[in-house]
Amino acid sequence: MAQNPFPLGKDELLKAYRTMRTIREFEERLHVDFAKGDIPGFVHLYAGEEACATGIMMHLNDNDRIASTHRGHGHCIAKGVDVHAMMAEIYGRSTGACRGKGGSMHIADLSKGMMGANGILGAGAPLICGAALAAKVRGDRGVGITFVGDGASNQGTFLESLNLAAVWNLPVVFVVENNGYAESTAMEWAVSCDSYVDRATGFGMPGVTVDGTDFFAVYEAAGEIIRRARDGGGPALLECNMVRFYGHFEGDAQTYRAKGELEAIRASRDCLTILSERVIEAGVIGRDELQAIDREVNALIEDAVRAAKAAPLPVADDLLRDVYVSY
Amino acid sequence: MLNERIKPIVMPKWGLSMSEGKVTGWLKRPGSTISIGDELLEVETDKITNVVEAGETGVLRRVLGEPGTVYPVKALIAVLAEPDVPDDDIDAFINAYAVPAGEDGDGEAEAGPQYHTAETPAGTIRYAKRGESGPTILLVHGFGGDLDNWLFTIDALAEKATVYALDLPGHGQSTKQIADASLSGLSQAVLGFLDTVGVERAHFVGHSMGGAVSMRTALDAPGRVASLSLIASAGLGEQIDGGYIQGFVGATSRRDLKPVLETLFADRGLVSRQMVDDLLKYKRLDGVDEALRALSASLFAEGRQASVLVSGIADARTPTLVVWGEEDRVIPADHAQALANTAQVAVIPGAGHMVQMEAAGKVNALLKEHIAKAS
Amino acid sequence: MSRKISMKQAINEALDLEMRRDPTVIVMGEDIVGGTGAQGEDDAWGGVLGVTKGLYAKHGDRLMDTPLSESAYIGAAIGAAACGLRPVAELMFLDFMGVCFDQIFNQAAKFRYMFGGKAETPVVIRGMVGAGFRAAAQHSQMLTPLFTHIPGLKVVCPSNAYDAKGLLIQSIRDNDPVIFCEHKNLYGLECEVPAESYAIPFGEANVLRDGDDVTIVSYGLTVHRAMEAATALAKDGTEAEVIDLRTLSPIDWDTIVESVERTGRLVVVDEAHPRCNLATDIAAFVGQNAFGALKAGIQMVTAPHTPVPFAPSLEDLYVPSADSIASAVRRTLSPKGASPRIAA
Amino acid sequence: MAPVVGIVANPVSARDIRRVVANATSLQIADRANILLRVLAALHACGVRDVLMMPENGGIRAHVDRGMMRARARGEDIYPALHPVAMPVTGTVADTHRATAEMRRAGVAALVVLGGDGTHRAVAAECGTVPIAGISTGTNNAFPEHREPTITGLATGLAVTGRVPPHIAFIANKRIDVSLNGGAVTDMALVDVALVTERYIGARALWRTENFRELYVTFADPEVIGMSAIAGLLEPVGRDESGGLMVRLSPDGDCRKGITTLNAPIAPGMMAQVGVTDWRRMPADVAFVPEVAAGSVALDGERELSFTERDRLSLTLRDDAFRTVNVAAVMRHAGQNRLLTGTPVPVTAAF
Repeated sequence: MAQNPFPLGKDELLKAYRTMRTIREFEERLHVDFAKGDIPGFVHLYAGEEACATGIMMHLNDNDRIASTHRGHGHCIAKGVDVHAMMAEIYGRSTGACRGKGGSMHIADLSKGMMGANGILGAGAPLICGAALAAKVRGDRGVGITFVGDGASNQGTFLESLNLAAVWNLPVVFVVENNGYAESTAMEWAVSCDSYVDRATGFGMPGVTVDGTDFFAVYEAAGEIIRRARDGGGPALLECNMVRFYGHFEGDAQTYRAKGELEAIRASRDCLTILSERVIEAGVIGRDELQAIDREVNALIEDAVRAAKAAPLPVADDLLRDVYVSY
Repeated sequence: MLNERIKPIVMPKWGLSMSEGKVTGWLKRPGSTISIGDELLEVETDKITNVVEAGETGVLRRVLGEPGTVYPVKALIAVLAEPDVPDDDIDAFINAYAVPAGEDGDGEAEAGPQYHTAETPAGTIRYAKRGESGPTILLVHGFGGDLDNWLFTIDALAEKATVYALDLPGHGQSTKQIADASLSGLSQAVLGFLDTVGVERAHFVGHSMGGAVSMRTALDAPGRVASLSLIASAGLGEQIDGGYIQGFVGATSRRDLKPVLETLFADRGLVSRQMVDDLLKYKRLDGVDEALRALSASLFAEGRQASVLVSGIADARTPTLVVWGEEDRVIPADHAQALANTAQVAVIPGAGHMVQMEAAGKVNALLKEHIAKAS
Repeated sequence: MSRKISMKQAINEALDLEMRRDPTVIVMGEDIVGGTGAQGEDDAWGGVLGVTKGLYAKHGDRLMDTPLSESAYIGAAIGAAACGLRPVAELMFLDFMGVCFDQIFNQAAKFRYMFGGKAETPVVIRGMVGAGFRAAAQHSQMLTPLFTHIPGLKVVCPSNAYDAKGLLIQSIRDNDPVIFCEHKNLYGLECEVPAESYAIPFGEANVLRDGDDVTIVSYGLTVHRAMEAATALAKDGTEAEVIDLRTLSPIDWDTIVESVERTGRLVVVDEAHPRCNLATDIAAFVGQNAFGALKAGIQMVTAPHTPVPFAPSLEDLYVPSADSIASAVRRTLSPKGASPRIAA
Repeated sequence: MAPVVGIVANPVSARDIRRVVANATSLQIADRANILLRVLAALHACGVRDVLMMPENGGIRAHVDRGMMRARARGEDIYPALHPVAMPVTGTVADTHRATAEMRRAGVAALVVLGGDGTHRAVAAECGTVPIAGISTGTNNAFPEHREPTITGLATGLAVTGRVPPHIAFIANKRIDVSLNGGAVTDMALVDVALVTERYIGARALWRTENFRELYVTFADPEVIGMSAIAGLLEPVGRDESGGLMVRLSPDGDCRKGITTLNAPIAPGMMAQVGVTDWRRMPADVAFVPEVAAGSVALDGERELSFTERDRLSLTLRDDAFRTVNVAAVMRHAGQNRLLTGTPVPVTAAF
């Protein structure tokens, strides 16, 4: 076996691949099952963006908190939320991560430091400032990561949070997942300053742009930013340029995209392909090893769907439960 | 010069915070002949409704206090005089009567601060001290009570004694920390308090749990206890109303607490809104819930009294008085008979567990007599 | 040891005691220290009306001035609460909640339910409410009905110093998000308050006055107006029972209904605007659950359906007065007490 | 007909990790647009009426359009017409390659480039004989000179309108060609080629020295930062000299006996101690085969290629590889010849 030239050991590389593959498989399965009408409500898929969540979350532990977006499945999986509980939640079952009361847009697992997918765009940024403040007050070296899309980065909450994090010198990383579209609206049109790094600079914190389809690019930049935040170096912004393989939500015909755009990004900017080619080419991991992971992940998702469909629905009593801790 | 044979009946002052009282009804008609201890009228304060007893003899010549009307403390509400005192003199007396100014003041001016605190080994203890002469008396309240349980007692006793009333640890405005929630622990705290205020020996008057604490002290430190007056005392039998203890500890609202407090009195109407509110205010203080739970677990677990001290006290030579309200619903009145062979026993009809409040005049007379004998 | 202090001091004392007791309690807000980063004194303001004055000297950096950025810091308080702290965030005037309402009603209020009972958000958001301060339309509102509408929020509005201290301590110890409404015109009002810590449980109304003829229910400043009205009515022989709700969510339905079942008459006084407020809420509840006990139509005394005016002559007309409450009581007592009357 | 000038403005230069690991500059898009407006005004002042521009979606064009629209609204005629090259935008370096090639084909007289070393490298790969006028908006910027962009615009305008003779206006530059497996893959660097042992491209930027093994530079300027600073601080080599310098660094990066240790500014605000085993001149047109068997090749400060033991890598320095506008010489000439006075007057008439 060739010498490993990567900044991660083989086990870690396999873990990263497994995470990315799990997200992809999870989302593609939802894409199919949603079209069949099996899934209530609406879902926003993370497929195509896996390298971002994975490259960042590889640096985090359960004491680090993340605040996610409406497109949160990938963040959940990468942060360690149980895939069975997620699938059951999306199916509205009582075995779900939120006992069927949150759904796709609100999956949370605070024990894993996952403070929730969030249906309100930009709402996670102030919350993660609070998580980071808590870590700072406790002095436990925890960091907070908030994800925001290129669209929600225009929310006042996000911009206010950049200011607050800078003023309070909080261990926060603002990750802008720039997939080019705020729902259907082009980022170029909707973002006045056109650069998230400029926004960070304007608030006196460093900003970095990386190719979000390159796991190693995300991993390395995130590692530096997170270490800096952990050490008390303060907040930073990380813009990941990435691609969305599916629509804003399932059922989106994506007529706003240029002709051939989707085919092109799927062909040339698939982060899973880029990662696997890189590690295979380096001779660190064999194609058969990746295929074995693919089969395991496939079985896992299959089992998660089967279990979710078989799981009990919440009952009438659950309607009134858990509004308050006590009332 | 006013006729000294004319005796004013004034609105009484029960406790520090009382500034006025409402005459709720007269129990004697004008013209009645009055003896000492006769119940004259009922007065309602924001804390409690109580009977005003006659401290003098005479004929009730004038009734001035209108039922339903509020009068300031020391306002003239009736006049006693012998039949031969002329009406004109009485009218002149009434016209000349003025609520003693300055003396009434704001309470503290009367006799220095009403409450004191002492830093004792058991922590901060709040206490009241009245009177300057005669024997020293210590008043020990019961479970969940405080020194204001002696509202109608302390001033009466202080006429001829130096009277201390304290808040036990966990109670009133004393420390809410109870290092040792046993009778011995409370007894140690009481002795520590006496050490701090420089009292070597006192006549112990204990109500309910305070009675058991007093007995424990008499057994452990007989030299410090000149006599025992046990009012509706714990420690004289196993029985106790567990529902009362649990209810008192558990209640967090007026609605829960009021019926519990009503079991303390023969006359449930004595439980005023203010009494309930004051107890709620006490129960809300940090540490009180833990203190009460610790005490109830140690002393009254499973609805029974853990300590019965009858044989020890019977053997001790401490002069002992036992007083009970016949209608006590918390600790049965027949416990009074446990010491019948060695102590003076008085069971007062028409009174409940808070007999020293409900029949203050009678109890005060018994206490004065007993302590005078034992001194 | 009990002594007389103002509601402002009582709030300060509650914060001080809880910060001493629990290291996870932090306090943040605009100018709650004052002068941060400026050249002059530390602790320059202690809050815009001095409520938090002196706490910085005792607790240092656990008091945090914030940028004028309500969404960010209220959100941060909520996020910190979800991560184990017990933040008390001052939202100077609760009118400013418009700026950050999403964080309160879509985030804090929903975490527990939306996450299947697996989240706790012990945050307190405290600030000034109410008119009578010549502060005009954007600094004077009684927005309590907005908060009580939202499941997941608890809403507290004390009427005196004793309640303010005990309710704020309970709010800090409570594991749900609490909106703590401080009527600015009560800040100076003094009453007996123990120096020790104590907590007043939520959902316990305080009966300030017993009466058998009519029940007056209110909260905050208008409790005092109701007491004035009750005193005036007593001279005419009408004994009003006055109930101070203390907490609006949860609300003590039992005390209200038990009282109305005894008096048969109900006047609800609310400083909020007349539509869908606490008064309509209580009237509806009593109408539904104690209709048989009512001897007359329920009367509501509220602020008018207008913004709070600036001119003192107008603002004085805005807040329900003792006279208007007494008149409402008299309406319930008149033979035509139940007759329809269209209120503005 | 007036000459046409091309512009390549990179919206994403100066966005890499060195913002975090060092305190590198981050030039805002709005400022890049302002730079461009200043350049355009200078070109217009020299008579340039049409400018071709690389399309991008980073927002520079939108800001520039807004600035030009505002000038028109005020009735000012100070900018040339700006024409975007008709091509799709990918947001990658391919855009620069394609735009440069298109503009070369369209016959632009010069290319004004806004970017760092990486942007200039991409333009140089495709510009052929079209001269480049570089403006630094990047991080390390060893290649473009630091200067007020108005002056760069003026010099370019004077040069392309023929008011300064070409032998004065333009100057030759060196580059290093990189060849993998006999030309199967080729690339180039304008300033430096760094060989590192890690094989992943990652965040691209180079700021760690521990895996740093070999350095090849076209010029060694002690006044610049970046990896090429190492060379400049060992043995300065001018831009106008033939050949460059090759430096070998110690594998451990530490300071064993017999090794020269050097403190060099390898990124903005970042000094690093490196161990140097040897260095020597790198003559033009001689292929160098590195000692490092496997790793990545960083070109002008960014990791671009990775290679393994199976790959054959060679590096060759070329003199006279492409042309740039010699701004200093043009402006000196303009001053000496009163090129910007209303009516040219004899030198002696100045007094």
